[in-house]
Amino acid sequence: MLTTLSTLLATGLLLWQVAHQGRQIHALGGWDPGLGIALRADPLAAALLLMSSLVALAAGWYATGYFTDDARQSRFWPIWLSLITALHALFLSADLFNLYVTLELLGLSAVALAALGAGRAAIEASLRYLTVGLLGSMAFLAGVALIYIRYGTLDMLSLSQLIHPGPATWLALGLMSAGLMLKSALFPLHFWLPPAHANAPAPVSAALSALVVKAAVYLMMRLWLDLFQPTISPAASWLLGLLGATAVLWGSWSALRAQRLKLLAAYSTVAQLGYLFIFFPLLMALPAGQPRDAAFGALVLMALTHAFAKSALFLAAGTIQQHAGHDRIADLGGTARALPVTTFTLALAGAALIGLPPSGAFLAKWQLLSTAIGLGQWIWVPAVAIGSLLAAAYIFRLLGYTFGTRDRDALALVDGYESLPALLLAIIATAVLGLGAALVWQFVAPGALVTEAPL
Amino acid sequence: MNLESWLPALIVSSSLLPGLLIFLLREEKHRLRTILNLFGAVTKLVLVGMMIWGVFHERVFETRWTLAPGLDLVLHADELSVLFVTLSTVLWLVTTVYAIGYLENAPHRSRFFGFFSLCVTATVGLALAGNLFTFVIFYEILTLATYPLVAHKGTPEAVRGARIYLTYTLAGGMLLLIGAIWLRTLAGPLDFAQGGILSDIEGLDTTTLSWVFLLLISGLGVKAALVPLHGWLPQAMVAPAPVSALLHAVAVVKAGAFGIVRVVYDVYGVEFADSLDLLAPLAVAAAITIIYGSVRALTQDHLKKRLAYSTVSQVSYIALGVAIVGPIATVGGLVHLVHQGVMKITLFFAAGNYAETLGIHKVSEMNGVGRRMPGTTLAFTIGALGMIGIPPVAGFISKWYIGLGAVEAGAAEWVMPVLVASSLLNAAYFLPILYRAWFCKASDEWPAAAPRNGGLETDALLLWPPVATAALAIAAGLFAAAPYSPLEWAELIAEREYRQ
Amino acid sequence: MGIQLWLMLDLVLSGLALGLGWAAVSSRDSQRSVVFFIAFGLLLAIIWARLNAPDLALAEAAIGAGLSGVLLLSALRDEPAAAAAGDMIRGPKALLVTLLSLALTALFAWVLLQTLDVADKVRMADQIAAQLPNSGVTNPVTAVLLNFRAYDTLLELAVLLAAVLGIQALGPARPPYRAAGPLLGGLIRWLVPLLILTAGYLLWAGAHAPGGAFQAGALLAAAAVMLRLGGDPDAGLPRPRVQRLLLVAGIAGFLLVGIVTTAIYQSFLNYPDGWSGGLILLIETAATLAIATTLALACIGGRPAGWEPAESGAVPTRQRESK
Amino acid sequence: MILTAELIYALTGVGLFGMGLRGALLRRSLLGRILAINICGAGVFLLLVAISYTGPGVAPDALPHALVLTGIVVAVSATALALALGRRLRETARE
Repeated sequence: MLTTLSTLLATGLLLWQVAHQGRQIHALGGWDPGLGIALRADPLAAALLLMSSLVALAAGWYATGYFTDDARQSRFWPIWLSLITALHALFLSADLFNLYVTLELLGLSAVALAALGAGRAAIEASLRYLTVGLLGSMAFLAGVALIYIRYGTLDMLSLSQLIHPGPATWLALGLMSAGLMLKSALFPLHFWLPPAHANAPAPVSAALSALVVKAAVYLMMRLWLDLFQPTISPAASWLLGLLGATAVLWGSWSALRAQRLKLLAAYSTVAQLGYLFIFFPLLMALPAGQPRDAAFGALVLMALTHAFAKSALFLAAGTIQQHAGHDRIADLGGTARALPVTTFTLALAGAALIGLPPSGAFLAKWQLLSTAIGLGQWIWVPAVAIGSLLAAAYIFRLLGYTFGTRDRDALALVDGYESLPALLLAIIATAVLGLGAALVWQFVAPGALVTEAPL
Repeated sequence: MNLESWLPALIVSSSLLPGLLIFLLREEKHRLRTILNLFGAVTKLVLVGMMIWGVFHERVFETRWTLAPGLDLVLHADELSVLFVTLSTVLWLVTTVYAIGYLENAPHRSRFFGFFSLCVTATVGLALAGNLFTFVIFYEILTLATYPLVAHKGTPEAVRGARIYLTYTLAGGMLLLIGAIWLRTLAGPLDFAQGGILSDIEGLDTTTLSWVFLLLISGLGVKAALVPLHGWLPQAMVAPAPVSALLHAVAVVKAGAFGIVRVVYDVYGVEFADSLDLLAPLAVAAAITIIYGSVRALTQDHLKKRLAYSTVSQVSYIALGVAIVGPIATVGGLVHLVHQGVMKITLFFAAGNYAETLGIHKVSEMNGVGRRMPGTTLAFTIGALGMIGIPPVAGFISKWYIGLGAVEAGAAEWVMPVLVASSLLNAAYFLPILYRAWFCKASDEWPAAAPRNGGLETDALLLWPPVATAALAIAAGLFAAAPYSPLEWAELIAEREYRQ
Repeated sequence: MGIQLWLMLDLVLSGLALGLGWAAVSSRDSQRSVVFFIAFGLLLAIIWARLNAPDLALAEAAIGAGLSGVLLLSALRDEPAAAAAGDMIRGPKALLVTLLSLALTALFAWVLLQTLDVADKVRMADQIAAQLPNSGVTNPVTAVLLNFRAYDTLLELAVLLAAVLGIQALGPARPPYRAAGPLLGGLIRWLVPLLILTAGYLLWAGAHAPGGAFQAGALLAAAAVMLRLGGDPDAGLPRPRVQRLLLVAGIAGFLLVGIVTTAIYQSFLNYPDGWSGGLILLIETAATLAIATTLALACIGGRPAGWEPAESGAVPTRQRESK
Repeated sequence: MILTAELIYALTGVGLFGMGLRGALLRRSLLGRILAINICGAGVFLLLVAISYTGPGVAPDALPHALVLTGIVVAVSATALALALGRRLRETARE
């Protein structure tokens, strides 16, 4: 806990520094980037760092009460901290091969944590998670190798000066993207995610869904919107957008049909990640300037809101599972009575996932639709609209069951302090990120313009 | 930091903060919850009083908070918003009193009053919304806040009704959202302005604008229960009586109607909308709804269902008044926003009293109820007569102005038959109720007046609210020409809308 | 040897690599797959040596073929016949995957041919050569691993640690092997000290010649694995408390140096002039111990006895009489 | 295009990559998949080392060597974890 808290402090400090002095670059070991490895903290990285610190803090706080015996605690914590290390290292790294190492660290830690979930289903799911992750890393590594062959450097800052269109560039981007798409569970490569996220222990599910998949999306953003952007034709990004739109529809539909709460949350992640990819063709079509900044800020806001809302949802689901002994949605009657705070958390997180005001996702979706309409890319509008309505359907279906009454007096009020972290996360997603959204834009938007420039 | 920039936000928070506090209260803290409720309602009333005075003297009240680049949350007080805010605030106070009496022994009171306050917060926010973006936000929050209220009883029927309600309103909200975003990309920030904002913008494609109009009106039409988007309203009457009262008189249905007024007058501008040939279809839709709702009401034996169909019909008077071009029809439509609210809330209070005191849910069970509950039935009678349009109750004023406006606009040949037919239908479904209540023989099975009510026909907290609103309905009719009356205020709005 | 002869050798080695790779991937019998894979690893070590990469050759032989082989073989021991039949998906899906893989391979090869023509062949070699004198070591690979890109290595140690933590969280270790007979026991008693000695040399030599922490650590781990094969359930590892310390020694060493240099020079892992060689040796020693422990524990495949006292009932009782 | 050692091994690496990819997608058993992924990785490693080769007697580019060394260690970590998971899976099946 102390570690997580101090990480948060450090991140806050970094954020403040980035906000006031712009992009920070640290050349490790004092060697020139290229020979050595550079760390880069720009607004985007700083915002995601803060996000992961906060979510990790809340989930860790929750975990202290979730794992009851010492043995499980002692297995959980070291891997947990290694996961957070990997996330932070990934967000900060500006070196392609170093990114591969962080991806592997992240993947192995995530798998090890997911396997802590009891039972055969958890092991089976994490095994699939591992093989898929490894395959993704291999594809990514092949792309990195090709980049090194072509340009002779792995440093993203100097690479941005050298990069130009060509078969090697495109194939490298394709390989890296394929690997990252696998890791970010973009439809149709999402098959591994629902079982892995649904069977892990609740704090782990929260981190996996909220943060780990975001890491891969973050790298996609770095590659497509930043490093490779000058070399890509906007048409290529349509593929990502179309896959994203399909993910929105398919994920939401599957969530609606899910019989278990955590499975619902996991399918919802597939859908929510889809929204992020719909931003890609829009951002590629926009020239640098205010509208692109606005859309980029919306993308970040969407990612942040989802991280907080989804981790809140998973933590609340964990509380429900611990009290009810199961998470079958149809048998959750009376939960609202026994666990009012947790149910309220579900509702708040749900509102953010649907994209209802005043959540951050509402503003993000507004910007998304606004950009799509402005560019005449109407195809995204029905996807977002239907996806949101489906999200409303699965969230309210869930809430409807929790409000249903079974035996009125059998269920006593049992909500305790352990439901606080989830509630706080949900409040951040719905209220703080909604009302304070302007700050996100102010902070992140100018960063969208800067392509990676050398020191 | 002065009062002008804080007052709108204060008015919104005067119900938001009590609402959030009430959520945290334990179930048995009855007194504290009541104090919070009433404190919020009275505070809001005082603040709104200040605002009325200020707006009348052309002071500008505006709270502005940037949420995203180019997207500001704007709370702005103009004459139209003041009209709606006043209606909501007054009726909230009355409904709160009524709800405290109604839910005396029911479970989940903290949850109920929490959402109740949120619901009013959303309505007031909607009334004060200074641009389409803010309007959409509060429109969605209103949907969310009312859903638990409709589902409050927790019975399968209530859950089903709430689900239907939610399906309709969320889908409508999505249409409104897309329309609003589309318009935003075409025309900029969309701050409401009297006389409309679109007519001043060059180079807008009229076909596109028509599509946007269709999206916006369909989205709003769901809440305003325009046929064929009205399906949720009769289902939603499973809600507890105070909720139905609020839903039909102030919050949801009115929010839709109010939105239509905003879009037609302050976004498109009535003349510009007319030049795009958008208003005639709206008027036709409204006319169809008026007749359809009345016809359906005729055959309902369930009292609240009959009232619900009556709402479908009556609210469309507002849309009709708005869609007829000309200041007089505008006055009729706007004033009906208030009058219908006051009258319909009376009717629902009374229906709630019958159900709560005597267990009466159906029209066929109402024989002789007037003798057992004279006060409630008197209030019900006033409301019903007002709905039919009999002077001096307020409803007459609205219909008179709409009719006059139709004549002025040269649309009399089809509007008049609609008005007449609707009034006859209103009479046909209300008068039999009144006849039963006053002139038929009473049932013997009703419980006698409980001694704890001090000899009154029912709990005082249930009796006085309908009586008060009935009195208001008469007063609004009798003193229509007095300063600060709803009619005067509607005339002020119409004058400023057509000033250009 | 002439150019032609070299080319012949290259073609033969490549052909062998492709053949062994194919055999390992597509053999129906998993036991044979594993054997092919180990052979493939050894061949790869030869290829590394051929391509002037002796550091890699050492590492591949010890880790890629050696330890991976041990892991795979013991996986086979657990479930000898599990994967024998029906392992390969057949039918239209298989055809599709095959065609797509083929297309990707062809595309990749074509792009590579295009790229090798235009690419800058020197890449980082010049910069490494220029900075090598400042790195504190003369072996360029060690310079990259422990100085220029030391941060990669730090994270890599974290990867190893995370994997072992994950393995240990899964459950207790495998039951130990039968005690070795006198012949094997004697062999092990001879080999283990030799391995330890060689590891020490590789660690020391890494600064100027092929070798370094990974190779040395892998050899130590191999020694531990042999002890375990000989029947020692703890593979010669010290007490659990010490094991824990050893596990984190590498990362701790790195971080310690990193924090100190950050405090002094405001730059993480920026070794002061003249200290580089010593510091690198310090880190490498710590890393060697950590790598050895980690790899050995990974091969044991679970929590050794005594890691979690609370669970003592569940783990097999110690069988130390074999030693 | 002249046939050089660099080219031969680079193409071999690409071939191994494709082979491993196919195997990883088609093998059903865990062991088979892990082997295939390892072959896939070996292909990339071979590619990296091949292009760093600059001829006999000339010091090669050491950076890819260091990368590959790191890669080998990462691969063995992942293999160990995967096999341990597989073992645990069979144990739970037996229980």
